Amino acid sequence: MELLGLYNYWIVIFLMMSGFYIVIARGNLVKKIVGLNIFQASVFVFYISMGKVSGGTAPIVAEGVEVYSNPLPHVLILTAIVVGVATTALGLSLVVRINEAYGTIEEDELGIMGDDD
Amino acid sequence: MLAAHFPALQVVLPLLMAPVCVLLRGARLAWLAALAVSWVAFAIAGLLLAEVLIGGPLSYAVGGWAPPWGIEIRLDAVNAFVALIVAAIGAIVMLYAPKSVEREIGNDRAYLFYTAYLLCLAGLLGVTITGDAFNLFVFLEISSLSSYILISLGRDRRALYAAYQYLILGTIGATLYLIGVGLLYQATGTLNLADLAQRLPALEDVRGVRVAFAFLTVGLSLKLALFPLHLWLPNAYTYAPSVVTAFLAATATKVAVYALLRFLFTVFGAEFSFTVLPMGPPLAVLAVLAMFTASIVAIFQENVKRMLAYSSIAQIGYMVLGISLVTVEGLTASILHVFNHALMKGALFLAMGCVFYRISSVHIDDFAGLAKRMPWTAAAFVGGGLSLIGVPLTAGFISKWYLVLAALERNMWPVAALIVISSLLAVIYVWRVVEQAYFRPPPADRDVREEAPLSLLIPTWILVAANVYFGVDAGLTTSAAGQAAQTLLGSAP
Amino acid sequence: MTHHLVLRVIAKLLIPFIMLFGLYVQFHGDYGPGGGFQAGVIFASAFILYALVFGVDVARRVAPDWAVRTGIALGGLIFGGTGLVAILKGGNYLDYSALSGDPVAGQHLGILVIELGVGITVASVMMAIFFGFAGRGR
Amino acid sequence: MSPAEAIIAAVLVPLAGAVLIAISGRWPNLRETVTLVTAVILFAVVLSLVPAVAAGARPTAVLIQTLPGVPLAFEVEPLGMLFALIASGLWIVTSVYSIGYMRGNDEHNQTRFYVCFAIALSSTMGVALAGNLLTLFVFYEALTLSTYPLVTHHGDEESMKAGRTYLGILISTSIGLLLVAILWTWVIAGTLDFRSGGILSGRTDGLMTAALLALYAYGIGKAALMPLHRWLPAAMVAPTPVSALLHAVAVVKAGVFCVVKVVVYVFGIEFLSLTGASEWLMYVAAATLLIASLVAMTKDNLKARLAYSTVSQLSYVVLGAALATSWGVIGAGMHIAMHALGKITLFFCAGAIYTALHKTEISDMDGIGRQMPVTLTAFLIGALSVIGLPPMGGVWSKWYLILGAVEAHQLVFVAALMISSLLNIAYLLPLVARAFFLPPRVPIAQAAGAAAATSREPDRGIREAPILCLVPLCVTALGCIALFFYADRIYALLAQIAAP
Repeated sequence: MELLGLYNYWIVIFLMMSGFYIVIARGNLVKKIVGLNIFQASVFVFYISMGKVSGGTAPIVAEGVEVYSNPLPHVLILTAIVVGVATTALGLSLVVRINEAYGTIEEDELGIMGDDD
Repeated sequence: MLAAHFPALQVVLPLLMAPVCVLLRGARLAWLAALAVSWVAFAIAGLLLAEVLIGGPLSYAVGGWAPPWGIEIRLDAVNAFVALIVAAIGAIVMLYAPKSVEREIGNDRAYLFYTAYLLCLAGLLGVTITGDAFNLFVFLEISSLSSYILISLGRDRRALYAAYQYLILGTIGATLYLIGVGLLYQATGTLNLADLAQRLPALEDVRGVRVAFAFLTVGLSLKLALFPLHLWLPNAYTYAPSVVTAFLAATATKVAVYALLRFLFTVFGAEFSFTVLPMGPPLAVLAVLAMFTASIVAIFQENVKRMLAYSSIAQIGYMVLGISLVTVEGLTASILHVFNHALMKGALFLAMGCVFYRISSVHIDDFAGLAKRMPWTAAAFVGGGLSLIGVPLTAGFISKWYLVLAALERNMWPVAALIVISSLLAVIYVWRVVEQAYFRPPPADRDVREEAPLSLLIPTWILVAANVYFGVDAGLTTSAAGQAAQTLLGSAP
Repeated sequence: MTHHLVLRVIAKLLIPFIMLFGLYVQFHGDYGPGGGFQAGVIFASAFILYALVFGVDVARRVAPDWAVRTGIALGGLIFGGTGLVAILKGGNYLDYSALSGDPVAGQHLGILVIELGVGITVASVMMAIFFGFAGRGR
Repeated sequence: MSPAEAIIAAVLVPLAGAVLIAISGRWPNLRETVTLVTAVILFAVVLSLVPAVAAGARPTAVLIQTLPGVPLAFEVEPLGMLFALIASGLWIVTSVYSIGYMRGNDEHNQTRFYVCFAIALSSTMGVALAGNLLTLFVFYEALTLSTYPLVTHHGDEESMKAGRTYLGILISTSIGLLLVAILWTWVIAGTLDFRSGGILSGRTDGLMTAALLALYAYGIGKAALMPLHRWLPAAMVAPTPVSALLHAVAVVKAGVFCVVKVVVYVFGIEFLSLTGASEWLMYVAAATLLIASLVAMTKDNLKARLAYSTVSQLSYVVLGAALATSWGVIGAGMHIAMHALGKITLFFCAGAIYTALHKTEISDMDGIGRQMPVTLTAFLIGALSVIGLPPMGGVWSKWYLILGAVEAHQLVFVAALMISSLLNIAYLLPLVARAFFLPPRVPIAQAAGAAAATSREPDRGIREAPILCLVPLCVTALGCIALFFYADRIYALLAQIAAP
């Protein structure tokens, strides 16, 4: 039962591995970025679940509440999300430019077009 | 009064100047702003290093929140030294930038280049001086994101694909790092590096800590392009604009090496990293593999920039090898090589930029007769190349000297032999270019003198001169690196 | 786009409220859930909605390129500048307590200004990204 | 000028000369004047050091503090003094000669030639006067690099290939072996300074000593021990003045000089003979000197023959050092001087023959003695000196080498030295005999032609090389004779380091 009790880790690991798999196995550049997003999201989930304190409430000062969840991981992950968004945006814009320059976003086709210098 | 805030200002000024560059729009104005701020950062870095070497570590609480709660900027001999390298290269490359950027990027987009450049500089400096594990991640991503942009500015369409590949691998590396930090936070409840270092020894056997160690090492190794995680590097360096290649090659991987050093030695402690978990042998093996495979691949490259990129991977092998020895000498060698390699690769890639400026190619066949057409550029390449080989009286010799010495002191004979043999491979690939430049006649239609403009030559030669200076008078660098190594191993006075 | 009458009317109705909500989230950030990041995205979404319904060209006239770019830079400058002001007032970098005579008031002031900078930047960046992608390939 | 200043000046004067030569490159006369003046000044500077050293002093100078504990420093001791004297003295002669040669053959890139020459001399001075192993290594490498453009001077495919061999062997041995040896020494001894008696003395066991000696002997690739001698014949493609510098004075002598110096000051003679660690080196050296002599006999190209002769003669020096006896070391040191003068004479003659008659193959040289009597006489003198016959200087060095072998109770090497001397005769004297006693060979095509008689007519008269080539080779030939009579001076100098 203990194994299932840590279900958040199972989710994190599942997401992480699927994301990682997509990044590696997919030849489509956009799909790779989607995979990367899933990969990062797993880390976000990991941080957020880490900050949870059993029985604690949202970390906003309120009357009659003693136990709060740890807000720090949430703050951290907010930053990480922003970084993730920036990465995604940059990655996608690169894909757009690649598509304009090569006319394709399939990795194997890009490889063939490796022009010699 | 301002002097007390130097640790923060060093990062903040470039960071703030970046949006100013966006507002300025004009290529000239943006350049002036970037130039000014990069030199200020350089000056600050110099002052800080002097202060740290004399007065011991400095701590600066950002936002007035005392560590370990707030973000701390913490400078000791190690990162003050690395910061100085980064700032120095950043400043010198900025001198070089305007002409090269005009040629390779175009003046209409130049201000964006300067913005990204300053962000990258700020990010790298931030990684170096921060004392907070998560803050390090943020700065790492600032520098990485801006370097993806910088690389994609290359003229060749392959620059885009190279930037994309780097983005994917870089992000994976950073995310792995983030997981590691998360696990550490879970185990210790702190993000402050010094605080972590205090709490971790008691938690040696916690599985989470070990997993964190694995994630952190792999993540950072990706960033520093340790063999076999180097796949992003050759393309990125080859197709990026010359200025960018020079800057990144001289700084980005060095900063990642620093981060690895920091985690292996300060945070986890040499005891944990190398005794409890035997990291030494695997690191040494990978380092040696990097030295050889990358050098051999470099020999067969037709594109000189790509050749130098592979050489960078090999050189990173030297740094990691020094780390894997876990002695003061080994670390001194590593840190020295971080510094010296920045100088030599900076000089070489700037020389590449000069070549590209005139010839619009860095293919080895187009180097024929370069010595006649661009004597100063060719001579600069020779200077940097000799340093790369490790010829005496150049900076490269000093770091090789210490590295071999460190290997000998641990009685690691085969390793010492491998180091010298691999540096002989450098002779081959450097000499291919030198021979082409000096002993082949230039193509008949280009047999004229067409030296690169002075604004490109002067910064290149500053770095070449630095290579020679720090090869002849190594007292300054060796003592700083030695002190840094002692700090890392915790035997500092 | 003329035939999407319902969409256009509703969008016109909604956009002011989205903006208002954005402002609320922005300035309520130091007491409740909210802050510059969220507010910026909400604010930008108003523009994006406008662009979706009325066309990118029209939206660009409302939020021209230079304005978006300036917004990005300005937000960053507000954030960093606050930190510098703190230094000038004798505190550490980003030490809001030094902004005002009273540390608590200083903290409030600081976080508000900073979040404003964040909000402006985030909103501008979101718009820039949207316009960047939407403006491509035409 | 104080001794310390003189030492620094010895290194810097040629460098300054190089700069001036580069500046004055546009005006050939000025450029060559600068070269000559520099050479003379250098010789004067080196000469000024002699009295002090002869009196037993060891002047020192520190150039710069490079690494903690290992500065770039100089210390003049007798061996280095001797080497510096020879190199700087012969530079004057070689300069005169190269002016004649380069002009006579109308070579290209003459400025680069003279600049590199001057830098090479500066490096040689550094090697000769080095006060520790690091300094030695630094200048050793500088010498390799500065002579590379000289070797590849012609710039064609052949010289490029030779240049690659040259640089490849010299750089890879020096970085791959010598540097390791130096670092190992540093780890063991904690110092790199040269000290009489040896810094390694008593700190290593027999096997380790032998291994270190191997690293040094092969690391100093310039000593051309087989099988690492390939660079030397390859470097033959260089113009003859370079060959003279390379194969008679600066480069090869720097190599064997380093070997002797390492034996004397790093290992220590007593220590080596005590451990017997150098015995293998004696055999290698003996084998090299015999095999190279045999190879030399098979070469028809005069310069190639001389090159293999050099390989052989270098091993005399190495053998002398490896014997690790005081006579052996004196013989080795003396052979550096004797062979330098003898071999440079021979190379000058080869260059003179090429300049005057454009002949490079020995089989073409029948009867040229009638056209170039002075040159061939000088050649004979040089050859006799190299062979080691009186009244030439070469006799003394062989004498002491044999004494050394006897002292070490290694009679087999006495035999080796004797046989080698016979081989020397066999490969050097036939040329002189052909030149003087055989009638000029008439090319077949020419003989068949009807106008053969008239076209051969000009060959009858004296056709010596330009005077600027001729004078130097006479000077060095006379030097060979002079050394026979003044060998006691050299002996007195060398006896300081290895008093029998």
